[in-house]
Amino acid sequence: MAMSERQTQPDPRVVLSARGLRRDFGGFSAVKNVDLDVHHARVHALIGPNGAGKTTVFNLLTKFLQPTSGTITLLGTDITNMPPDKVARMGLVRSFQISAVFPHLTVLDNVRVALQRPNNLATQFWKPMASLNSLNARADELISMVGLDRWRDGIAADLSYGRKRALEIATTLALDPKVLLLDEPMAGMGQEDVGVIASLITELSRDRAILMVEHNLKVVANICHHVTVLQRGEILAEGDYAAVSQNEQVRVAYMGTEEA
Amino acid sequence: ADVSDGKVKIGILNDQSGVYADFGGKWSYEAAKMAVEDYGGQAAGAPVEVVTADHQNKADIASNIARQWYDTEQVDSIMELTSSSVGLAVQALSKEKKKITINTGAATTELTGKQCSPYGFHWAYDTHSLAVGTGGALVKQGGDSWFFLTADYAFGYSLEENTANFVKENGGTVAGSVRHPLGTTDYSSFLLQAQSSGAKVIGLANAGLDTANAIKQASEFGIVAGGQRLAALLFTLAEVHGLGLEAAQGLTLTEGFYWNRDEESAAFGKRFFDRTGRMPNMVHAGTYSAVTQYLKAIDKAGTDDADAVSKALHEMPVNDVFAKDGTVTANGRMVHDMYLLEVKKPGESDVAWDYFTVLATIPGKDAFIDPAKSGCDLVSQ
Amino acid sequence: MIFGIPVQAFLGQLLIGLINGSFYALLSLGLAVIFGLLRVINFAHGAQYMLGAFVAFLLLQYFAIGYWAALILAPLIVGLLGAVIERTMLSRLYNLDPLYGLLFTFGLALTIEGTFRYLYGASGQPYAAPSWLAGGTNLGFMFLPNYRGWVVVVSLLACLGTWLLIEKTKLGSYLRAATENPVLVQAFGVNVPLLLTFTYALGAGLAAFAGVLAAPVYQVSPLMGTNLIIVVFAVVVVGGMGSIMGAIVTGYMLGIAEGLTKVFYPEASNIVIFVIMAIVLLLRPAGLFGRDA
Amino acid sequence: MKPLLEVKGLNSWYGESHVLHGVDMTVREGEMITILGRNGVGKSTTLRTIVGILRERKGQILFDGKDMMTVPLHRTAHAGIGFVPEERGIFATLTVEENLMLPPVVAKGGLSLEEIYGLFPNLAERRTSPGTKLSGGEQQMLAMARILRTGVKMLLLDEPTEGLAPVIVQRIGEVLKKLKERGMTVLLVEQNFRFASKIADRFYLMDHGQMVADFPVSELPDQMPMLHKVLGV
Amino acid sequence: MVELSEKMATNVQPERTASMIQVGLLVVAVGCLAAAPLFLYPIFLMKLLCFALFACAFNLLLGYTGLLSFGHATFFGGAAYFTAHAVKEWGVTPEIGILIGVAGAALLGLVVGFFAIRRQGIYFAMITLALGQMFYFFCLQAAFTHGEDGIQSVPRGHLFGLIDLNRPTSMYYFVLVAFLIGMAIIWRFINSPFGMILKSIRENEQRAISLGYSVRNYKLGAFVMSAALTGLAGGLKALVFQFATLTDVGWQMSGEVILMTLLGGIGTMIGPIVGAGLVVTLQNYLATSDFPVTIVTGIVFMACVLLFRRGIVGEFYTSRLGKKLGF
Ligand SMILES: Nc1ncnc2c1ncn2[C@@H]1O[C@H](COP(=O)(O)OP(=O)(O)OP(=O)(O)O)[C@@H](O)[C@H]1O
Ligand SMILES: Nc1ncnc2c1ncn2[C@@H]1O[C@H](COP(=O)(O)OP(=O)(O)OP(=O)(O)O)[C@@H](O)[C@H]1O
Ligand SMILES: [Mg+2]
Ligand SMILES: [Mg+2]
Repeated sequence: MAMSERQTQPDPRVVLSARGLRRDFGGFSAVKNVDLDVHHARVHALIGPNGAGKTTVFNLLTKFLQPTSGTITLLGTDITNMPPDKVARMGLVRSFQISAVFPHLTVLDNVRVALQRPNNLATQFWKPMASLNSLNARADELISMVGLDRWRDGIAADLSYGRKRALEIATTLALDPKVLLLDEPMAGMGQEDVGVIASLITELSRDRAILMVEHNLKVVANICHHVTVLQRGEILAEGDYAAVSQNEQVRVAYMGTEEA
Repeated sequence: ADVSDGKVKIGILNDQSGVYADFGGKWSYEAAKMAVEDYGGQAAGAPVEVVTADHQNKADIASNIARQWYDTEQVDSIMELTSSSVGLAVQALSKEKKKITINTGAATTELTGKQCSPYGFHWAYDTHSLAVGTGGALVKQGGDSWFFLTADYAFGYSLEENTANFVKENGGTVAGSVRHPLGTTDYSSFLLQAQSSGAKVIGLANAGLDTANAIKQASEFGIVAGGQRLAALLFTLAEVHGLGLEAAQGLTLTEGFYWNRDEESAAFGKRFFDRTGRMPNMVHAGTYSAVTQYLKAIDKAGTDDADAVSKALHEMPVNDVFAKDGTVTANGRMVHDMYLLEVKKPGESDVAWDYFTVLATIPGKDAFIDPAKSGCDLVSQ
Repeated sequence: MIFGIPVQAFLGQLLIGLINGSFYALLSLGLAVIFGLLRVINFAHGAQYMLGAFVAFLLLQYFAIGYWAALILAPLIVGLLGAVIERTMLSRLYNLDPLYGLLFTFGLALTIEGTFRYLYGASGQPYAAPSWLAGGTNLGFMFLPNYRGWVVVVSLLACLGTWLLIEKTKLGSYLRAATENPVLVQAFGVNVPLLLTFTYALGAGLAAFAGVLAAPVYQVSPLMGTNLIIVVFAVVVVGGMGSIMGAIVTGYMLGIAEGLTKVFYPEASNIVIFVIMAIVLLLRPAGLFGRDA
Repeated sequence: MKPLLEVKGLNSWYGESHVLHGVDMTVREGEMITILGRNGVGKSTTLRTIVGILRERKGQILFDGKDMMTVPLHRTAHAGIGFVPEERGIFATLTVEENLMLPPVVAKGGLSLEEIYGLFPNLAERRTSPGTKLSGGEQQMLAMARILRTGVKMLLLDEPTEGLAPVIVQRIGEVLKKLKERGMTVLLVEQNFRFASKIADRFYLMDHGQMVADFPVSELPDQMPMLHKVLGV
Repeated sequence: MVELSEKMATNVQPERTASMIQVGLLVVAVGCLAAAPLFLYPIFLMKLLCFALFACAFNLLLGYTGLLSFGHATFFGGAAYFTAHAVKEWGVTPEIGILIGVAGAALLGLVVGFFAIRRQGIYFAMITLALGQMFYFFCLQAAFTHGEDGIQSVPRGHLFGLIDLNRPTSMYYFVLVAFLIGMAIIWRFINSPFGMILKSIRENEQRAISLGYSVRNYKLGAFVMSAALTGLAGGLKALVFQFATLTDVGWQMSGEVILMTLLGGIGTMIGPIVGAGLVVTLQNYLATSDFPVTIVTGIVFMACVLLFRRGIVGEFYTSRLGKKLGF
């Protein structure tokens, strides 16, 4: 992989960072004291056993959940108290662990909806629908990027699970986010699609920061520059994959005897 | 002039499926038909027909039907018109269309006040006459301190205000009042307040189900048994029947008619009962009277032309089972006697539907607003 | 003196509020059961309450069956009717948007109420309290009709029983699970359609039970449910839709709140619930006892 | 060993869309079968149709000699079929333990609560929290665990390892092996080919709503080229 | 939301690519409306147009945003009161009166919407219902509404101070034009970029948020728009009948508009018009027949939900003839 070559580049700047992040549910702390720095042009993996708090961290970073304490900074702005849609407009966009598409819209419309806002075509209630056709070129580009050309005019609900995930990624990309959070983007995908998405992610990481949760260690090993391991809401280990996978604690808590 | 279209057509327009379905309802239609039959089915040589419609308590439906009746079905006059908004709307429309309306169902004095019409008549009762009856007459019977339970809207206020005025005029006092929202189901809070006021009479300035519930609960809390008296300001035989004597006993109210008052009324009641299975209240009897008088007026005028009939109606005295020597004033008000009634105890009533004892008769001239003070601009002319 | 009224009167009003709360609690309980488990807003709840009272009246009128038997029979009859309706009609709507359930029961309510209005008029029918609950007891601070005392006790028992049934039994957990994913629960080997029928019947029966309890207090009229149902909806929303406990507690609480308003600012007594609702929704969108959506 | 589940010419539809086009398969008692196939070929649909959740179906399903086509959905579990759906189906309003206790026990031989908590310590820890407040992986464990209690003869598992940490995947593999030792029959749908190859006795390969190949684990090396072609592994 | 959204998906699509046949039908329909007073009773027609507009405005919310408001009578009746009051007491010209009604309704929409859009689905329905009740009680007690008497004898006045609306035909064409404007606004609104976002919010709210849409503002926008158009209908009605009464703000009125929409077809452009026509005709017919109105209404409601959920127009669209015509 091109990893070593990338790592020699000058230290990329931090675009998203969290300090002392904590979230309690009743008496239970799902996330405790997490510090995280996500860098531009790098793929950062967040791994850990089930229930470690990865999705919760995502929810906190995107402000779908309000942290109990801690601060979050995005592109130099403190977003700790911002509503989620505003965070998204600042360029931090996520995908969901359970796939999230607009089920009864076509694939094309799904992507166009995502394109509408960045192209200032969302609030015009006086313009005709045809005005959205100006988005088609970009939408088609995104659709073929995730290999859904054949289903362009089909209804999203009829797609198989894996293809819904692909569609979700396409809509996420439509926003051209500066920071992309992907929650298990390959879960439920066939092997062939995993490869496609993996190289897509690598491609995308050239000009944006990516933070992803993934259980497929092969993918993590291949495309991620940096790995943070979470356990019981706390950071257990950090570093590149090689280092982390050697960590005994990580092996016991997460990887088991399996090798990537 | 002759009878238009060779036929006299009377429309009975009222609520037959909503909250006022018992108050007038389809029984008013029966009353109207009965009047036509009794009159011989003809007026000014033309056959008389009665049609009816259920306005479902909506002024727009009422107005729609009224227009249709006038424009395409040759209806000459509309009567009954229960509920204020409907009554006012149809009266206004009829004024424009030059057609007669005789209102026997609605209570508002506006009909013969600011919104009066040369073609509009108000026949059976109004809020003022109820207030005079119950408020004024009851004080004379010793009920001289009052507490009001008032429905919190214009109708309630005007009942309360009118009644309180007569109470004071006759030397009584008002100990207090409490306003309850329309459609309240539980009155116990209010009744407790009324009870602790120590007033001799608790006036119920509300209507329909509200009054019924208040009365029922008053009996539950032993209010009448405790020596206080209940006075319902708008309540008729039909509602007393629904409440039952057990709960309603001792209640005082005012109506423009009671079937078991004298032999003539009893005979009329009996005939009505045979047709409908119930005894008439003032709305039913009033409708009977209104139809009869309308036909007499046509006979007198020799035409069904509204101007002529209206003139006749204004001139002729009313003498029938409903009213004795009734007169119609310039604002369209039919002035007749009203009766202060008390509900009997369960043991006292042996005949079915024999619910009331007549406590007093309120002469028409006292019962209704002096036309000069009504605010109707037809009066000064 | 409390807030300018004598302590005695205050206590009296508090007690009255509690009594009214009993009806709210019973009704909103049934509504919450049906909503919680079937995801149907049962607009016909008011009509079923009215039916309960009417069945009691009819039983007395035509079969000389008195209050005590009616207290058992009327809920059974109405429950059975509910079961039939659920089986033949409502059950077809489960896979659809819950709004259709609301619309269907709305139509059902109109039909039931319309029929009774047509048959029995609008002004209602008399129904007396059973003789050994007639009269009242002087509590010192107020005269409490015995019948009202009975209402409080019996409604508390009914609420508690229903709550236990749903939260603490296996049947209850089937019911709750079936709400979320009926197909899966069925695949686990539970006869879900039967369960749902039972639930609707239970809810309708509870409404009818409240109706019989109400018959000696309120006028037995086809309209008696219409006026109440919207308030009860508000109670359920405040309590947190679907929360059984929420419905019960809020029912009693709002009864009291309303009772006190009747003393201090009577004009607002029927709006107070909606005002409380608005405030609650602002502060706690899921309702007082609701789980976050 | 005698066949436990026999499926012949199974067709099924979602409304107008015809998804299964004549599926034939046989599962013998005590076998562990894996269905492989790309996204959207109808693997989940096959399981749903067998269980009877999808009722627009034609063909033949014999389970334990019994014709399942006419059995109502709520009787399939009693016949001995347990199902873990792809979307897990954890009940939000029930606690973890209530979720576990929910499916009625249909026969003896299921795991006890202690055994289950032994296998999945996460669940023991969160036993009183509401079902959907669990993490994705925890939900997957719960979904499996809850069927193990009921004592069904055969398990239908739809992608049980999806979204699970490697340790857990291993543990689930071990659990499945243990179950097999106890004589449980398992029909598994898996994308995780490596996982499947470690535990399955036999594979079915699915494409376009049909079974296109069927081979025991021993033939796996020989079949690799064909698998590559169909699965794009 | 399943069934509801499905319908949208099938019904909305074609409107974007209106065929020649549809344009033809539209022209014929407008022509018929223009000629209608020659054959039918103008006041009846006007009432029908008012309710049709009301139902369409309501459907804008239910059919295209997935929000079932059970309190739309607030905006309908509220606007009727505002217009009636402005015209009668302040003596403004009818078009100003209508605008005041619309503005008032929009304002009410803003307030009700602010509370209601915090929740979805049935919760939303319940909250709008409760707030509608509050408004009802307000109207019952407020002095300017004249309680149960209503505001009566509202003058129709002269449009722009010129055209005498007391002539039925002028009034009719005034209502017709207002109706067509209202419909055009609704059509444009639905088939606009904004409408697309509404659709996506209805489909998956969380996802819409994550794409950066401030869902609340969009919903509130749709709510206010629907309220304002409902206000247009209400204001017109007050002028047509020359009164404004309590029935227009009662919850039964909210129920009626739902019935109209459901009967005609949720989420279709002309369904609510057909539904309104049927309900208004039915009410008129039942008024003089022996059938009890409430029972019939109730049964129609149940039958609709059970048997033809798509509504008359919806069923037609999916029927063979409908498909042939390109719907
Ligand atoms: N809303 C909530 N209320 C209570 N507990 C919660 C809530 N959301 C998550 N949790 C708990 O917090 C812990 C972390 O959950 P989270 O979903 O973040 O895990 P995860 O790391 O994403 O796991 P997985 O890999 O299985 O998806 C879990 O134990 C879960 O039960
Ligand atoms: N509820 C449904 N309605 C309509 N079509 C469906 C539905 N569920 C699945 N399909 C379609 O049926 C086909 C088979 O779907 P199925 O879920 O069985 O695939 P799968 O093999 O399990 O795929 P995956 O690995 O993605 O889960 C797909 O084309 C899918 O789009
Ligand atoms: Mg997760
Ligand atoms: Mg699948």
